[in-house]
Amino acid sequence: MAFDIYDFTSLTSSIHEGLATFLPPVGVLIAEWLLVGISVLLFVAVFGLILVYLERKVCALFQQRLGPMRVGKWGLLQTIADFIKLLMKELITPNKADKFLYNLAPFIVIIVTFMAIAAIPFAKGLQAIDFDIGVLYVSSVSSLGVIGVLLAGWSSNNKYSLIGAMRSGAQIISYELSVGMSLITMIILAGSMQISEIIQAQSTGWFIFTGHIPAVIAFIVFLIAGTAETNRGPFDLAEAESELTAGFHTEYSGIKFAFFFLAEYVNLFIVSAMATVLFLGGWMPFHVGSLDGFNAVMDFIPPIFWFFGKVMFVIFLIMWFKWTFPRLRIDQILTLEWKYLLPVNLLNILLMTLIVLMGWHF
Amino acid sequence: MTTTTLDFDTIKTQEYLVNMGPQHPSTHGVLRLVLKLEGEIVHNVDPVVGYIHSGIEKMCESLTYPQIPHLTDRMDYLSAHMNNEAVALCVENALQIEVPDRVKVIRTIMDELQRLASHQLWWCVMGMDMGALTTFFYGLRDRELILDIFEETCGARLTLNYSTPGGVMFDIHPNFQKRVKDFVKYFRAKLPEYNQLLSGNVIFRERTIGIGYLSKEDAIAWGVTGPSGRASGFACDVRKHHPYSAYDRVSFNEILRTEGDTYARYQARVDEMAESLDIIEQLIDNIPQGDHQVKMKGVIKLPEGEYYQRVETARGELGVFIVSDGKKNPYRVKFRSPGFSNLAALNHMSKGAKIADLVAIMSTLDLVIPDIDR
Amino acid sequence: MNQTELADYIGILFPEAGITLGSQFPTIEIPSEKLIALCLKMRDDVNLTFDYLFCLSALDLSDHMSVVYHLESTKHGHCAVIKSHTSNRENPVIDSVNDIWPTAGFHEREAFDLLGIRFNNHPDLRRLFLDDSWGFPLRKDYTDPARIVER
Amino acid sequence: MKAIFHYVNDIIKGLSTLVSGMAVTGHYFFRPKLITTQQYPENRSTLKMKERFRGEVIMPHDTNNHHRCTGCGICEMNCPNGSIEIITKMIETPEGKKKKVIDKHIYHLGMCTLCNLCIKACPTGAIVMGQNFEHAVWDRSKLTKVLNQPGSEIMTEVKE
Repeated sequence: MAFDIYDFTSLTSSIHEGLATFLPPVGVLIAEWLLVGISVLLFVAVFGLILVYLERKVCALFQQRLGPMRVGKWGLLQTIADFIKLLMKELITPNKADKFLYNLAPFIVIIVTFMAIAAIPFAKGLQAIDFDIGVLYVSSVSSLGVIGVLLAGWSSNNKYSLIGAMRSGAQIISYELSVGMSLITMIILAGSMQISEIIQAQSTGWFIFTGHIPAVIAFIVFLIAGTAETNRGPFDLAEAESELTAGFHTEYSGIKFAFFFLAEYVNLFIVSAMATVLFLGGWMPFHVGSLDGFNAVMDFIPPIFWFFGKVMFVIFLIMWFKWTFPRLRIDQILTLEWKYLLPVNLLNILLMTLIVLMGWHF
Repeated sequence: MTTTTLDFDTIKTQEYLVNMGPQHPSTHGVLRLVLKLEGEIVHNVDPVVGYIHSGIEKMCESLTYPQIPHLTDRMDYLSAHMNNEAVALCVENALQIEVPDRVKVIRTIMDELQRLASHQLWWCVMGMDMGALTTFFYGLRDRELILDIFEETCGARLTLNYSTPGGVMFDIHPNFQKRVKDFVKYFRAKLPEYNQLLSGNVIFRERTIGIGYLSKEDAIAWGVTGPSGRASGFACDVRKHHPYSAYDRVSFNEILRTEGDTYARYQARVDEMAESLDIIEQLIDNIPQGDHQVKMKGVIKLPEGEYYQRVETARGELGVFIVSDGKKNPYRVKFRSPGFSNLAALNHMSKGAKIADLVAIMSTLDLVIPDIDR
Repeated sequence: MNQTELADYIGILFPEAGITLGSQFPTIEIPSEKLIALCLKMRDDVNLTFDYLFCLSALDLSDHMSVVYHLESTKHGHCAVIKSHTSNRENPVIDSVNDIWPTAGFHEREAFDLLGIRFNNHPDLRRLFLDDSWGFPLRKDYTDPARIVER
Repeated sequence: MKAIFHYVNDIIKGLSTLVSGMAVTGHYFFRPKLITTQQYPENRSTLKMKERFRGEVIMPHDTNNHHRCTGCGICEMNCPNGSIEIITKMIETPEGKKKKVIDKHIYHLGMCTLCNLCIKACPTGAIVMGQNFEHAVWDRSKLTKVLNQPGSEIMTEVKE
């Protein structure tokens, strides 16, 4: 195919062979672990900062403001300045907090996000690990984050934090179901849980087009549930500023707060990346039927740009939700999940199964 | 072998206390609420006020009558002009001075502009309390235009000190009529946007309809006035029932609703904004010629006696009670501030609500803390 | 009812009340022991139905404290003022009308806070604005050299 | 059946209200020209306060260092906060008569509430409201100002 020129497999294999020439097999493994680890770490830090900046600019535009403008041209260095500030701030531990759990919680939250990134395919061949059950892996790992949130709320010895953590627990556990269900809908269409295969299956057309009605419904449900899972507005009950001041991270300061903050944005990326992989064809370019000239032009754009373009689009949608809607109440969040999303999802799976069985998809 | 059965009667939930405020994003200043909660359910709300008690009533006892209005600016700073006007009217009535029609009309227009500005700020903060942060900027954007009109007319944006006993501080600016007309036209077009963004939103409606119910009888008994009282069906619009300034010569509707819930209070205020625009439109082309100030004596002394003046501020009924002993300073001044009585009903309204509901209820009561603390 | 009708009506019900007309509202002066009876009558009598207490103020009148109740009937649209005073200035006590008009609760707490008037049967008589160590600032003999600057 | 219809109807109606809300924010997102933010220190040169703006009390002096203040003290009496202090002195006029003139017109900006009562009361129009609004200083004592410039005198036309 035309986009083989952008294949990262040759790059990664050449690195592997290069290392193997002067290292024993165990050394190669360790060196590759280190390389992957460092690049994921760098990616999270840089992309997190970019996302924070984008969020502030996007929100400003929605609100007829300019957003950060002072630090650097167009405020480009604002988030870096903020990050430096957070690094230098004092780490405060409340007197009667459970010290061990209090310090552990932010690490759980951030580690879980790193784990989920491992299975995200950025481009062809640029994926840390391609599990057979990649989709299941991502959805299960990303739901572990709630443990960190619960621990943070419990150990802070603050009633606001506790209420926030309990809300977050109820919310994430419920919405995990919807995320899972909408993933299952798409897995039925793809016929595989391996992320690379799911993307390969979309080389002729993205699932949101080939799967038409059930895919669109699943996409909407996934967006709603994904927003809820990342604790973003209108589902930001766990930190509900006007009710609980800052919810579960009320007592955190400095870099520990930054971990929660960063994790929120990286989770946003993971949800958007999963939406991209499952609905929008991952790094596959946009093709229209038999328009070969058009398709060739599309192929010319590297897959990594396709991937990030689609991810940014989904992130923009989620930001749009956040800056438009009022927050839901805790019982309404559960009502939305159990009375609306779950039945719709179950019916949608049936519909998708029917369509796949009858071959009514494109 | 004995089996231990779990006895559910022995497992009890426990009420716990949470201090909401004095530094809290949704208490709009420094109000402190001591909440008795069971889980998320509010059992009791005990408002603790006084964090910015500034002793305005005491200070008034050592000021002369023209000096008092500038202190009332600092009570309910969002209804500054209505507060000024209340004092001015009270002194004028005591001295039996009839102010020129021009003053009356100017005061009425300024009142309604002030009411619009206050309701706009309330609307945007309401949205923010509910978690829709964008409303905050849209409301402030429109309020800024009113503040510009204020600045051009009297030089101040917030603490106006515009109405003085015997008239208004400045005559209107030559641009005043044009600017107000432009604003009315602009804001009429923007008002549907408010409804589109918040009033119609399914999440917002779900969160407000049926929450914080206050019956008409309770509203009267607790003295909940203003849009909050009228949403319960309590016809308490002072402008309608005890007209002052030029309110007897304009036609407007008293917005009355019967639901008495948070959404009704919200909708009452939004409807009032449209009503205010109508009042302004009726008056803006008919400002009579004349003086903007009656000649007053150098030292104003009120005859011995008690004087009471009621005006309708953006939050409800403001009463000014002046007791004079014939000197140039009042003997005692009491402000019956609307927020004070409205806050008293908060506990009654929010029993059994959730924390998120409490924030919504508090937001629709439109509390301004200096108004309560004075 | 207009002012004179109101005065006559209440005058028959409560002969001991001193009613003055002519000012903005008819003013009914009542001895403090009769206050609750009058207030209940004012609220519950079908011809009066003063159901809305719109202001409750307290005054320090050099030899006694006075409490002023501004009332309105939302049904009939008439207003009236009740005045009552305490016999003692240093330790003033008067009956609470909190049970008759719930809105009085906060106003009475304010009066207690600023003038030191104790209200009998008030369910929750705590200071409202100031803390317990303060004096009663609206009393005429209140001094606070640290905070009040005389010019 | 009716219940199902209501259920579906609820979802569709709810979604449509959400979309109409998003249309409003989206409208502004794609029109960055409507941004109302003013960038304050940068726009200082173009920023003009309204002519009646009440920034601070000033005493205008003409080119000969003459002002209009007679030192009558009416502004001091009208000030609710005691922000104005008038210090007068007795001088001898060239004709040999004793005359009371202003020595120092002391103005405490830190106590002023900008209520405009002094300006309204001034019989000679000696003090007016200035347009300056940048009052932040490092030291509180700098907020106490003497309004009449050193060596200034009263204008001849104001002397009765």
